[in-house]
Amino acid sequence: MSTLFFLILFPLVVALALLVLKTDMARGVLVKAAAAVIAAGSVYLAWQYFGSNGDYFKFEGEYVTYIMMGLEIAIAGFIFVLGIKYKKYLASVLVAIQAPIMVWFELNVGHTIEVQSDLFIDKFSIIMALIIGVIGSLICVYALGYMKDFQHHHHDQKDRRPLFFFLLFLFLSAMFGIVFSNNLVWLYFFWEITTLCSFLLIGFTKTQEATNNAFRAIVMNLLGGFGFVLAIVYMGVTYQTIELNQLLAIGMMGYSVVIPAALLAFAGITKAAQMPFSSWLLGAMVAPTPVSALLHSSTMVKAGVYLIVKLAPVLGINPAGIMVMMVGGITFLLASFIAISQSNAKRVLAYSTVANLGLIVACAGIGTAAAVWAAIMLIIFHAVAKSLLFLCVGTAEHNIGSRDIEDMDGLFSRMPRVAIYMVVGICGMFLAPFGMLISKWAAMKAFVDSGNILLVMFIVFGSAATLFFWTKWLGKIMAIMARQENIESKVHTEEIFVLTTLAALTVLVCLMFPVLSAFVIVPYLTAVYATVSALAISSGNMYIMAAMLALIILLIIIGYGKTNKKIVPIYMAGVNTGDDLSYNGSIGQTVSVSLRNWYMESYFGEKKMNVIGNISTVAIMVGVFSLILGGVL
Amino acid sequence: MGLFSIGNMIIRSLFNKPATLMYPVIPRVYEEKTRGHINVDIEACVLCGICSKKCPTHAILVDRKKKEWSIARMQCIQCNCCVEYCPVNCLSMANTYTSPSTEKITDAYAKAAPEPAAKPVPEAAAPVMDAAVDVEPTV
Amino acid sequence: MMSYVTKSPWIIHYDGSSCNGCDIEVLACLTPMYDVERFGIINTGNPKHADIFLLTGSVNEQNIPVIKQIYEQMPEPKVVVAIGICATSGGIFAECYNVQGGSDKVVPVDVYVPGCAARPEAIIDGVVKGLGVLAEKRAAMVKK
Amino acid sequence: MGKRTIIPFGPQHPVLPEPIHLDLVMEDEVVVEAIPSIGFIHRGLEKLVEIKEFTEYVYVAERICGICSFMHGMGYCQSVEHGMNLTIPRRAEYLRTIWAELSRVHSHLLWLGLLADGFGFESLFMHSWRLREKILDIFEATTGGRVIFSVCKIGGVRRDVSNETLQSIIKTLVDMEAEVKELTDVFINDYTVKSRTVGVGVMSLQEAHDLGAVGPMGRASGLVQDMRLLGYAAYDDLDFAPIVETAGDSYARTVVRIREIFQSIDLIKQAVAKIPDGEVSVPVKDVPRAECFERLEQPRGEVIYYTKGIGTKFLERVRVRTPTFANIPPLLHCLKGCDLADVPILILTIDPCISCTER
Amino acid sequence: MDRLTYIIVAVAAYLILAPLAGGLLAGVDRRITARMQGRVGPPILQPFYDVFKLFEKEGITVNKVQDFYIQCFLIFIVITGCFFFAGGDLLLIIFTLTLASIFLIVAAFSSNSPYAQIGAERELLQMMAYEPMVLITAIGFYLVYGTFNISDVVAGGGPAIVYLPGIFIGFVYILTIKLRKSPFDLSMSHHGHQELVKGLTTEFSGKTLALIEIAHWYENIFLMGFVYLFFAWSAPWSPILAVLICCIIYFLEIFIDNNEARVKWQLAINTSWIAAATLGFVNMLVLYFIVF
Amino acid sequence: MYENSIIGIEPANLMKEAQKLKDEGYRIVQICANKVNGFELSYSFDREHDMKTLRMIIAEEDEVMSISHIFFPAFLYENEMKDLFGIKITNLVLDFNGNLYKLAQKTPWNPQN
Repeated sequence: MSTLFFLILFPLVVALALLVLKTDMARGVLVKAAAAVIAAGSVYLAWQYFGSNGDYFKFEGEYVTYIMMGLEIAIAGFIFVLGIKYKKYLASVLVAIQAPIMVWFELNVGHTIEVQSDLFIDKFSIIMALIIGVIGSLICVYALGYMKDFQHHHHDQKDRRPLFFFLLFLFLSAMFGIVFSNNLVWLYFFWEITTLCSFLLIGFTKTQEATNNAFRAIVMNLLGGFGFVLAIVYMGVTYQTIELNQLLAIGMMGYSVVIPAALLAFAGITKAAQMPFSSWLLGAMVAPTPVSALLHSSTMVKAGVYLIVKLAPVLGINPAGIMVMMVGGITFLLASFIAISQSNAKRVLAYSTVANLGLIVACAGIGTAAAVWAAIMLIIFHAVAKSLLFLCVGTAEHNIGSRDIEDMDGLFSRMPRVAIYMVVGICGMFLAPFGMLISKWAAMKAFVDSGNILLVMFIVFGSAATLFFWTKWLGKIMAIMARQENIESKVHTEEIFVLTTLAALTVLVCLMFPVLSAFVIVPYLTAVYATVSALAISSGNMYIMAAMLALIILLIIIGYGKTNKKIVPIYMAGVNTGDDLSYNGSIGQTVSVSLRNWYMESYFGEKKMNVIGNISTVAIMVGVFSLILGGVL
Repeated sequence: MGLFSIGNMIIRSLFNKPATLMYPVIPRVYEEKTRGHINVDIEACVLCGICSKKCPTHAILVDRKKKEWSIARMQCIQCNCCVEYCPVNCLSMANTYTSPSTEKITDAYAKAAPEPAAKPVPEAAAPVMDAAVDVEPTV
Repeated sequence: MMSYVTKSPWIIHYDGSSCNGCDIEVLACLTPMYDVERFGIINTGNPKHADIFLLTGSVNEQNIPVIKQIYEQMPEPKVVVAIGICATSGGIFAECYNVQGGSDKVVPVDVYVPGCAARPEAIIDGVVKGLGVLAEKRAAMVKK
Repeated sequence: MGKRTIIPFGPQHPVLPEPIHLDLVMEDEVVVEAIPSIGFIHRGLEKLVEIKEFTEYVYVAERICGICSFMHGMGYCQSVEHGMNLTIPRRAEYLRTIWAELSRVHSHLLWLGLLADGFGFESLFMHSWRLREKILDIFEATTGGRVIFSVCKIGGVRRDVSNETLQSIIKTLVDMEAEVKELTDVFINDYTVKSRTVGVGVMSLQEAHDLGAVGPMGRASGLVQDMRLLGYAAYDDLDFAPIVETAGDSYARTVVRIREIFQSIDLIKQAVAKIPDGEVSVPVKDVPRAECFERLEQPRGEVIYYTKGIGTKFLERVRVRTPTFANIPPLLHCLKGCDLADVPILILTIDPCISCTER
Repeated sequence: MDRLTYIIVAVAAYLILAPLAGGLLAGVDRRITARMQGRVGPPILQPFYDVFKLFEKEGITVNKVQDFYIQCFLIFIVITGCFFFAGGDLLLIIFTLTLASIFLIVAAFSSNSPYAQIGAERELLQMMAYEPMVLITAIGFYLVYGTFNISDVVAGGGPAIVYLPGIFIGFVYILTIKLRKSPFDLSMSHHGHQELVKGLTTEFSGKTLALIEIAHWYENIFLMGFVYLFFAWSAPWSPILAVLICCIIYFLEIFIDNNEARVKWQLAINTSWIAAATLGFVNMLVLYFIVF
Repeated sequence: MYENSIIGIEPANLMKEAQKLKDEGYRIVQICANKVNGFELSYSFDREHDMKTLRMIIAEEDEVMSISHIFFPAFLYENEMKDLFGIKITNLVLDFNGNLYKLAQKTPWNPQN
């Protein structure tokens, strides 16, 4: 248990220390050291509890609950004031409703309930802890170099990096809290801290846009938090428990837990930025890139899907399950479509995150062991590949001055290493034999087995769209452009280190796929579901996939870039000026060729798709909740 | 509206004999009027040079000293102009074309034996050429 | 050594500054009456795939670089067939102010096909003649 | 730069039998701007008139273009003849009309094939050109050339065609009419073909008028303009009405040309029925001393021949305003907002003859 | 014959026979196409001549990496076919095929050349158009036989076509895209004339182009294998029937190729998706009623 | 048969006359330049098969206003004249700046230019 506490508290301590450290040097040392410690801690945790199938810990000391309550009230007050100050009254109204309910509950019901275990750890938590501990801290290290550039670009502004790093480590701390908490009140506390941190990080640049987006994020997350509060209150009142494992146990015994499950899932859906709440995550793009990476890969949204995946056993063919799977399915399909119409790399990544989370959510909604297997796999691969991609885009942005995919022309010649890592990340996101694709494969099979044809249609069409937008980006990077200057030496060593590590991790995780499945996920599922039917993908096929990856690596080593052929200019209808970049055009001009990808706005326009998605998901949610409430009343 | 509108035609073509002429396996028979290449009856030629002068592409050369009439085959456009202007009808248009070649060929025809009688004719023709437009032989 | 270059000559056609009579006849060669695909000939439209360059029309200031570029982009072994009188000598346009002469001023021509316009039969004969040159060039390439 | 793709289209491009170049600016595949560049075939043959005698210049005029070759020769001769007030024999005028209409059939069939090729309909292309060969055979039998006829001359025509041959021409045309009908029905009815032509490159009547569209390009937009109505050659004796469609899209242009094929066949039948016997040429005794604008209807539209004689055997000026030249502004209009895949179709629907345009 | 022996024999047979059969199929295709167009057409062995000739050409390339991608394209197409004929997992096969196609696309992208790039973009669009239907086809088999394993599918109790008529029609529809036949030969055409010059393959020449051609032969045989699946079951004479039907389907594709204009991408993606969303959906719906 | 009606005008009146024809529903069908002493320019207009030609003679160094603002298609003819004769045409809608035809010899119809 001490490791758990260490992982929750150590980042907090580091965070506070960073708040006071003002020099680059000291900050650098501390962040690197702390990141190493946290990563080592999470690895140690994994080693320590590797054999366990779920350990639960009781924490003696009521005072913690009161400290939390006090902090919650303080946070609520802080948000309330900010809401008034920036004239975003909706946020203020939401905290004004939610905080009193929570306080009332704590004081009247909460303390009467005997909590068996506040903290727990199982294989899923370990995976999450590893993701947070390793990827999260890598992102913090990356942020060092990045924020140096950032400050350089915004030199007219006050150096607010202490606050920035404080928030990053606070975030990690809260995330550890989320994945280790069994007590829903604790979980809720950490949940709200992530909400607050994301709010502050999104609004970090203090521009009008950033402020607006920050408030949009907090309003949506508070809405989810409200659902969370209602779930706790309902559970406390109805089942006399506020423990997650109890809820699951009750549900799996056959009693109906649809109401709390639906409410918690709703909270998860908001946090996981599912439609109709996807807009906050898109808005979060205004924050510096490490924040995006953090939000998308290892924290925040992962908290949302983590909660839903935890709930998976009580979802399935019931209103809550159907709501979750349909919302996830629709989000996956439409977000994939929207990603086609985007050229801003970060927005593409954001929509791809939303889509993948949709897939995870849908898997969780199906709730079978095979589906959860796919969901967890998706979480792992998504975290690694997505953080890599975000950081690559961040580096590219700082060096080529744009985050637009169309400005990444010839990146392969200009920044070969970054480009290769980006390629690894992209391949990791959608291509066989990388993990993401295998997980998608499993998800598809789970969908088919679930008997929901609509979901099957969503995934087949969504996959096609995924293929399209990733490959066109891939192609843009892989284009070999003549006469490009290599500008890679300008990249900070921290950044390169982190990118290299993440890229290596992406490949490694894919190669380790069968092992991961056999020794981590299957035992977890066995513990949760008691019986695990045949897996979606036979282990033979997993080995084939791993072998294919090895083959690709081998081929690259043997043959990549080796040719003794004569290099000739490209075909340009006979008017190539000779430099492969321009041609003799009309009116006697020399015209530069410009090759751009397709965006098909008229088909997959953001606005149109969002309207469809929001209306349909809202309709589903309203329908499900009125069905549940109708059943109760 | 139809999806296989040309279906009939292509199925018919599939089972019928192709329209191909099978050249060069089966040699092409040309029309009588086909303009292929210029033939010269060099013995009848009086080396007057009108053809050379009238030829739009200057393909024909008449060398009176060497008593030679030559045509650059790769410059002839088969316009039939020389044939029409020839005062002694020694030129004719054959209906087979000149074969492609790797060189720009020029065919020269030398008169076998000098014929003194032929000499005055070009001089007689010369003033005609200088006249504005009245050289308009009928077909 | 048996060479397949003669069994599958792919052509590219470019119209210099002709009256397009020869161009139409080149196209006519592809159509049912003449059907040069019997000899494996395909009109590729892409210099990088082509073995035989069919050039019609004379050359002028503006198309000289284009013709040169198309020729340079063709992989060895390659053959140039100049089709029609304009391509061989400039023809009736030889005296025009914007005509620089036959295509041999720009690229090495291997076969000249006479005619104004060149007949499809002549074009077929010309390409067949070009195949011989192609085989020779291929043999020379192997020797190297 | 945003999402704009800029690529060269031509001069060497497989869909273009003749070189023309466009700078295409596109978003996705939608053309937002197309800047043309011509001049790859410019020879400057109008200036040859200074060194070629006016009778000899016919050979040059014929070679302005290999498809409308005959009508160029005819237009030049007519212009000079009018300038000289030379009346040519009626039989020659009829023969010119027959050849002109045969040229139109041949040109339209050729165009249909190219259009089919432009949208990747190989078999349609092949069959169109297969039928076209029959017309070429007629040309070869009557004039001695498949492409360049060399039959027009100042004062008439250089070769007569026997009445039996004329009858056999009619027979050939009647025989092929059914097959041409079958073929052209594909253009009119086929779903995929229509998906490529209907609504592509729409030009309204007003635009067609203002942009100077001529020939089928204008007639497809409802512009009633057909120079044959002026009654040159034997057209004053023949009964016909210009073929006009109103939709103004590529489909309408296709339909206009298809209907013109049958109209031409009908005109040839009429002409053969009415052709008088007699001489086919008159001797030319004079030199041109006047200027004359002569307007003819070529397959591609109106051609204007301007000749100016100054009393020597060399004309002072010959100018040819070819139909494609006039149709370039309409083309530019149509190209805006089309798809990349439509670019070949649109270039083809004006039935471009670049060697005419640039001379 | 035990399973391992079968796999070895099947893979070896595919490796050796597929290019022969594929090339021959291409030759017959060209011949029949020519005859439909009223021409004589090339010799049946012409595709082989073409490929041999391409191997004799000078090696040129526009950058140092495109050949590598094309080699990978060929390798993974071959692997796909091997998996298929060894009786592997259908989804695995589809994903491997996708991987192979991505290599081709990336090869075109890497050249950074106008027409190759647009060709790649269109190829990608076509993949997006056919991918749903291909996946639905695999899912259809799964719903009928309860397995994605081809070896179990062909050993099934009855021909899949009985259960999957809608999916079969949908598959034949997108097969037109895969075989690069009109009306869907958008990204590259076997015929010369199209707005993209040679589209995807514009920058490839000589040996590299030959590899693409060979890869297509392998791919076409593999695709015919897909058609075969619909008509194969445990009955001993079913292979003969299935092969016969493959021939008929291929002929049908040639017929379609010669009957249609090349449509624009909008129509290609609209109709393919509609086909997948209706034929596939309805067929699956019916199957669910049978299965569940 | 129709008549060629050639109407002589003063160069200064070109725009006015062109506008008048435009208002009457004419459209431009061709512009022809001819080098005499100076340049002889003929602008031909058409309305339902009726052709009118405006004829004016200018000195070599004279500038001519483009009528492409009145008749858009005129820009092609005017660019051509500019390229081949070196006539100074101003105010073109789309000016190729001598690049309509890329010529080996500048203004071949007017060699001394």
